Amino acid sequence: MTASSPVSHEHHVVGPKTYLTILIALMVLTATTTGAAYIEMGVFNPIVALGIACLKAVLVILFFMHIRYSSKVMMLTVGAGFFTFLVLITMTLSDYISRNWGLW
Amino acid sequence: MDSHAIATEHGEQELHGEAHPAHLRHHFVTVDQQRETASFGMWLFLLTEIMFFGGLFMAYLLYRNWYYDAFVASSNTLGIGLGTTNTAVLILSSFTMAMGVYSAEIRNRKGLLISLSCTILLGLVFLGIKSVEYHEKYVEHHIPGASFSIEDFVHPTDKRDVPLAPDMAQHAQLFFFLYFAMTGMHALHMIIGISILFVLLYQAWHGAYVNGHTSTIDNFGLYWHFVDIVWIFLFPLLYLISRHPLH
Amino acid sequence: MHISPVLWQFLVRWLTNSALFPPEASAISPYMDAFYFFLIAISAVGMIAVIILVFGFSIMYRKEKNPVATQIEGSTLLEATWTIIPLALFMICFVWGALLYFRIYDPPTNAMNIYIVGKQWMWKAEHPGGQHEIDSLHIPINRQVQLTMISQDVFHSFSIPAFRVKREVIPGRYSTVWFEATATGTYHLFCTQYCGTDHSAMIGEIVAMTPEDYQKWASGSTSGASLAQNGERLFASLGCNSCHSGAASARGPNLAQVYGSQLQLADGSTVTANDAFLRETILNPSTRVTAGYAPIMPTYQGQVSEEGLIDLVEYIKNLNSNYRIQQTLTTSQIASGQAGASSSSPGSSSPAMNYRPQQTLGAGQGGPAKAGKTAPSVPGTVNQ
Amino acid sequence: MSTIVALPDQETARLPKLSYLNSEYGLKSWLLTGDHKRIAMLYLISITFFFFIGGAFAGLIRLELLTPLPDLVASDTYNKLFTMHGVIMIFLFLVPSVPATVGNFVIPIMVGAKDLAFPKINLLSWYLYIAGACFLVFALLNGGVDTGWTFTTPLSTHYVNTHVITAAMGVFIAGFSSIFTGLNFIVTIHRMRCPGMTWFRLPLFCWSNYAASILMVLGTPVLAITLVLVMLERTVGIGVFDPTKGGDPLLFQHLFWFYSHPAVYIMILPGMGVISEVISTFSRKRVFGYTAVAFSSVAIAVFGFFVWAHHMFIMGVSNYSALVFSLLTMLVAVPSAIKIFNWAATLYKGSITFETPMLYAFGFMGLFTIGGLTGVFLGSLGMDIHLTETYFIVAHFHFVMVGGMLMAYLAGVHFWWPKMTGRMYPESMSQLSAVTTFIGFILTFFPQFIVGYLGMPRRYHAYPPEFQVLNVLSTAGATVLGIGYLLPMLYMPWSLKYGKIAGDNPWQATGLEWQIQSPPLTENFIDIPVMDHEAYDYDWLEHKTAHEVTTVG
Repeated sequence: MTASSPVSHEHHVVGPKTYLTILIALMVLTATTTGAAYIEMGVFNPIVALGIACLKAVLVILFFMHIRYSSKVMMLTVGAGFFTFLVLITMTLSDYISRNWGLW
Repeated sequence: MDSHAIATEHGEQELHGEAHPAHLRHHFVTVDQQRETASFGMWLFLLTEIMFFGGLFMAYLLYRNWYYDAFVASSNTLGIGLGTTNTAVLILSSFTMAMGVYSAEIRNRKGLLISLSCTILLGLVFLGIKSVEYHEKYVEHHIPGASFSIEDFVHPTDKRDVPLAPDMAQHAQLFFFLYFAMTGMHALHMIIGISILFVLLYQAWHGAYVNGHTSTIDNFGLYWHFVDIVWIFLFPLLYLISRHPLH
Repeated sequence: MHISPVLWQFLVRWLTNSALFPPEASAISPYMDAFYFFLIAISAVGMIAVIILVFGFSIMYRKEKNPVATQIEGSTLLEATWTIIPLALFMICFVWGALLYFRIYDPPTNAMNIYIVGKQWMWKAEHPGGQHEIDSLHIPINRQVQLTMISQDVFHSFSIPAFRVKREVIPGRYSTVWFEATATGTYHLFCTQYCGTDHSAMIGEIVAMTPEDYQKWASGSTSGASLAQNGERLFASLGCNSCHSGAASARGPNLAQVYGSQLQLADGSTVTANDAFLRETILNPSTRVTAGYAPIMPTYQGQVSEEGLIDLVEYIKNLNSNYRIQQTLTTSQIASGQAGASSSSPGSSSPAMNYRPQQTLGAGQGGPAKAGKTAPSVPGTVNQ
Repeated sequence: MSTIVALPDQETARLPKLSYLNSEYGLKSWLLTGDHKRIAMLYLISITFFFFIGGAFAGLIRLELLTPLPDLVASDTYNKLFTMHGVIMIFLFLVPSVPATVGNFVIPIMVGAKDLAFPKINLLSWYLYIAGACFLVFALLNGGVDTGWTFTTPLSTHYVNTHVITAAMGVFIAGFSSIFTGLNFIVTIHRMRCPGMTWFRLPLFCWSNYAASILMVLGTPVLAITLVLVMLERTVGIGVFDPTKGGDPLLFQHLFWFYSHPAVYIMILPGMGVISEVISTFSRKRVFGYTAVAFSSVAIAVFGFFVWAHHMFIMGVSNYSALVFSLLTMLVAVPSAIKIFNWAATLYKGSITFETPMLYAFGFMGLFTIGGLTGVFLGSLGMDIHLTETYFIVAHFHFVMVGGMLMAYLAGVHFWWPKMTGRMYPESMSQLSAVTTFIGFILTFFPQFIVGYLGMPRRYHAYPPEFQVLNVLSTAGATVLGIGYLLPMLYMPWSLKYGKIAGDNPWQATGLEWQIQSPPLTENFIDIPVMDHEAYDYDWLEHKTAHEVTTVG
């Protein structure tokens, strides 16, 4: 069966050591982002905040959700989801930004 | 309701699998195929969830840019202490959930029971803190609608707040609506998740999931982590719009 | 053969009434029709190609003729051909269409401006000269006319098929469209965006007249006070002039000649003060604060009707010196007093809440002195 | 007219002893089934029912438009008619039409699986469909809803007092039904393919349904959240779409069309899949340029997400967006052109016969070509200004949706009817209905292009008298069209009892679904088949039939 299914692969068991490191990393990042919010960085504040959020999300997806150990197809699928989300955001906002009337 | 539907779907599938000694549904060939299929389906469902929240994020980004001052002022009324605590709690619950998946895979019933209960507990703590925050908003008349009061924004008590003009202050309602919509939608997912967790706990108590067939736990884990991810984005967006410097 | 005269007349009436194209009554219509014929042409070519292929093959290779099929994998060359050729044609359509689009939607600089307010289910037209129309619009031919349009409830869409122009009329923001009529006559005006129960009754007529006739019509049907004059009174009765007095010490920025100028905003950005900006700053002052001023201006959201806003915008547009403002400062009390006196007239509760364009007894040019004596509001321009 | 129908000797022919139809009996065995074939049947019945309700509304609309005056029904009634026509036809018929019936039935068999990946979710999605339908019917019976199927704010949120919330709820729920269908298809096609069934051995029907499923899974949730916001706006007045509260009604347009434009590809793509199968089978020839057709489906799905704002050209999107979205719209037209020409080229050197599905397929090719090309009219910015919101656009999307999709759907139902029921439909009757449908359709909708360019706005209850001629033509055509649709309603049920027994492979088609008995067993295959040949390999089929080797039960 699996001969024809290019996506089949060894089922990988992630150990508590990995989980613990990720947990600590996430906690540190949370502290960082909260701290960063109090430093005045102007335009960089949201960028830093979102950057850290993305980093945390990636960690969770890769390790807690085992994408790191799954097949290409899974990675592609997850990628596709976030890509479509970005399409929605960017293409809509680009319209608002490029309005010559209205608020923007 | 959607996530509940699919999740219990897996639950029932599992029960059905229990009937088979091989936990193999008739239309699958190998256990591997069945597990991968289930997790792939779960992932696709999570993609729909991404897009579902996507609409809200879209609205949020637009109005945050239109009414930045109002959003800053409103964001500063949120208790950052509680917010950060909640983030930590949720991340911790994600960890315990992951440990649950692990113990299921190494067929450790005790570990599974413990981690599931911890996850439930942390989830409840999160919801508790959230309800405290909601209650604060209610007391401060920051619930959008008829009872909404722009007083705190026009005549802020905190010296560091810049007073807003009434029309801008009105737009704080948009922030609070989006705040309640997003965190509410997220809390709804938490509640659904916790109720499923109780089912899983009950079944695990009766010895399920530690017999090598873990896909239900795996998939629920995916769902729980996804809820965590949503919050990971909600936290900076809602709580951390240019906080006042400490001093 | 013999056709019964009745049936004959019937057919004739029908066929004469039915056309394939709407009249070409604007400067843009020939361009639109040319593009339309081009699109029809390429569609015909494509259609014929498909028909020939399908029918030709069906006849040549039907089972009787060709009992055994010859398997063919495909042909990259052929596929490339019928990818490239349609793509090329579509790109031509895109470019042509884009040019046409900007030609239609980019307004000319010196067009005469008419304001349109859409509401369920009527069109209200306001000419700068103070002519108010409902469900009809009189325009001169051979003159560029720009419409500044806004809806006071739901989405509407202002469509004149004979002019080949259409634009959505959106609540909460101005949208503009322009045209230059070339032939006199009466044309259809449709609301093409579904807007509720009487959507199909939200129609009107465009009357394109020679410039002379238009002048006659304009002088004949003016309500006496131009929009700017109405705006001036509204400006006074809302007390705008107490801050926007133009004095150096004033709490509000000087409005004289502000229209069309580049403004420095408090947040550092600069904007052009156009209609949309003026309207926005009246309704949501603190979203766009001019640099150097505190965001203390109250919002007039819900206090001024769209017509009132148009009057104010038109007034500020035409405001060249602050002399009149300082004058109206003295007369504003009278004006509001008068408005208060006339507030017994149906539908007006407080002077500020719903201001009506007032009809001055004297002809035309309003002015501070005349602004005082006001008569009851003109029916038909009532706005709810 | 010659045919390739290979029916077993009707004297000796018997329906198989055991099949999915007679494996279990009783209503319960149907309502609680996990079998994709039975669920497909449930869908078939329910969407046919709603198709005729929507059709009835269409009939009333055309009847009203027979005269320029608002004489048959009141304006409100008319608005409710076209609203419910749109909502029912789109959400209860077109979106689930081919995927949920034909697709549900054949996709698992085509990929060589015993069932869809998640049978229970499949059943759940049917129940969600029914639940959504119940909400809509409830709204209908309680006085209907008159927002237009687009639920445009602020009209839907502040200015109508009909059952918007109930209707929106119905659409919301029905949306999740299609999400779960799409999810099931994607997983099945990825994970359940039998040994040897590589991606490029899949029938093109699977490819196009796969593409459509991507759109369902990623697009529909955005509609869901948008409708939630509309409901909240209407109940508690949150102001997200309300300009007086600082909201922006155009945001609704963006979010709504982000789903509702891909939705038209959700509707048309599975139809294209049907056409690929039918054209190949009845010209006894592998589809010309299999890879191109397969990838054009995926290309349509991907580009489909980038073009939504072409519904907003006159609503004042920025010039920049207008350009970008118009350009992308032109690009998305290309894959459709590729498909059309590849189908035409498939006929070349084929051995063509003209059974009913083939006639419908020809109808599809003609009408869809017109629909697609007029789409280019509307996609080019300048022309869109004059044509949008007129009857031109009505004609355009009816050419694509009715002329395209409905033709494809009927082609598919006729094509797989022998497999679904084990019996043939009456050939001559069905050919008659195919021709009637085609003629009636042209007569109904072609005049609408002209009346559209003349400027007659859509959704008009009364219209200026000079448009009457064309409207009368259109109404006359609608009558013919109605007859064309009623005929299958009569002879299809008739054939259930009196139709000739079809045998396993009446069309001598190559898909796996034709290599098993018809109607199939509940588990489709006794043991999982092994795919040892390319798709549409007619030589393989001849060889197989010659040696009577049956790979599967």
